Amino acid sequence: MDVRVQSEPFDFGAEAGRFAEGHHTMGAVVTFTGIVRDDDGTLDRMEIEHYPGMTERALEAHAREAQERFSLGDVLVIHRHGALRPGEMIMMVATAAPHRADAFEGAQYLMDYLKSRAPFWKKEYTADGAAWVAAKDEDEDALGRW
Amino acid sequence: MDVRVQSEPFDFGAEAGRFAEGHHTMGAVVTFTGIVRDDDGTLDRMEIEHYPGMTERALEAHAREAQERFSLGDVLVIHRHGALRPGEMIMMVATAAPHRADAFEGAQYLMDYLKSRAPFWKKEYTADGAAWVAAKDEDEDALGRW
Amino acid sequence: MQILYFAWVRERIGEARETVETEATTVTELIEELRARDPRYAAAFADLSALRVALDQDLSDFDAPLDGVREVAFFPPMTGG
Amino acid sequence: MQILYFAWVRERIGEARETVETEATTVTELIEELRARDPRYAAAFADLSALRVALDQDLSDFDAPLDGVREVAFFPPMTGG
Repeated sequence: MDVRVQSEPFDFGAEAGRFAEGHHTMGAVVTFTGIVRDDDGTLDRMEIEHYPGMTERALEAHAREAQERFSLGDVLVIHRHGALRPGEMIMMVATAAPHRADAFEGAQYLMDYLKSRAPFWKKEYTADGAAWVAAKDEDEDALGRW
Repeated sequence: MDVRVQSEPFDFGAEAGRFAEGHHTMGAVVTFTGIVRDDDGTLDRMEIEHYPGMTERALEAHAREAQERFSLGDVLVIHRHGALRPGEMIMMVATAAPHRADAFEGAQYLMDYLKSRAPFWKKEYTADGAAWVAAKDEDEDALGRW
Repeated sequence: MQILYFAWVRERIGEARETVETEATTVTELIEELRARDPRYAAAFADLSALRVALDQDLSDFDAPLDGVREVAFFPPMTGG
Repeated sequence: MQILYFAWVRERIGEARETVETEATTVTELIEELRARDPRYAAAFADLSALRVALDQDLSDFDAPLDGVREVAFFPPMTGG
């Protein structure tokens, strides 16, 4: 299990490749990557605030829960904070499991918890000014599945 | 959309990294990788037979269906045939979508169809001999979701 | 008409493909013809629930007509991924 | 007791953290004390349904006791991922 909270960019391809290497009893690896969207080309940057200490604890707790619940052989979580430009990768999770259903569900569970229960807050800066991103009801609702 | 059927190994990290690069309207990328398992250390190799022509058509049809159904911005499918050793990567899919639910579901849909509807057959070679891998009821059942 | 066999169907029949002249109008009729030909075919087609068929590279049913079909393939349930 | 503020709660109050001496026994009582102190706090705590609280870095309820708690954090619903 590997959980990292950092302001620096990470190399998704290298992380994913390393995570998927060397498994002999895990038949399935799933990765998820979140990217800063800029649908209408007006976003200058996103700034992600976090709660140092609690963030790491929350991510580690969620990763441990996912690992036990879905019998994951390995889990990786990387989440950035600070300023990110459109197209930059915000975060990634990766899960390894013997079979695909657990690998997929483990990654989805991690994402659903991370969206609504890990202490990060996003602020978007456009030419029109800055605004905090509001939490979505659908993200809160997604937790009902688990 | 990119669909490849090949006997050569592929570089999962490089493919995943390239696939996730340069998106400005897709906020979510999901990858799945299938790996040759060898739970008890007795597997020498797996040989994957396929139906040249039909395999490519089936994978392309499934990729197109997934793309439309889940509004995917991009889809990648790579599937190997021939001899593979334990720990080697058999195949990968990758999906890009504006939001995570579609990226996850698109990848799961592709995997469920690929497991039971793409013309591949696996034979396992152990010290005890060779045996065709039987299709699993749960893989057929998984299609009921869609 | 080209007939293709894959996986253990291919192994039981002993060939990957062959060309046959047939008057069969459906897949089921074609299977009856093949079964009558040789015990290898009878063994391969003993349990149709364990078989799948593709007509011109599209998955099909056993009662599908062979009208205009150039390539028939028989194989066990697929195990990709 | 350390109190931390994040995101727009931090912006409304104008500080990221402060140390307070309080007799409050629950989070709700602490909020009442803060609200009475200054309009900035009243603005930040105007709508509790838009707020979340963590006690010693664990998400908690507003009626949770403050017994032994060293760090209280107030923030809007989280938007990670």
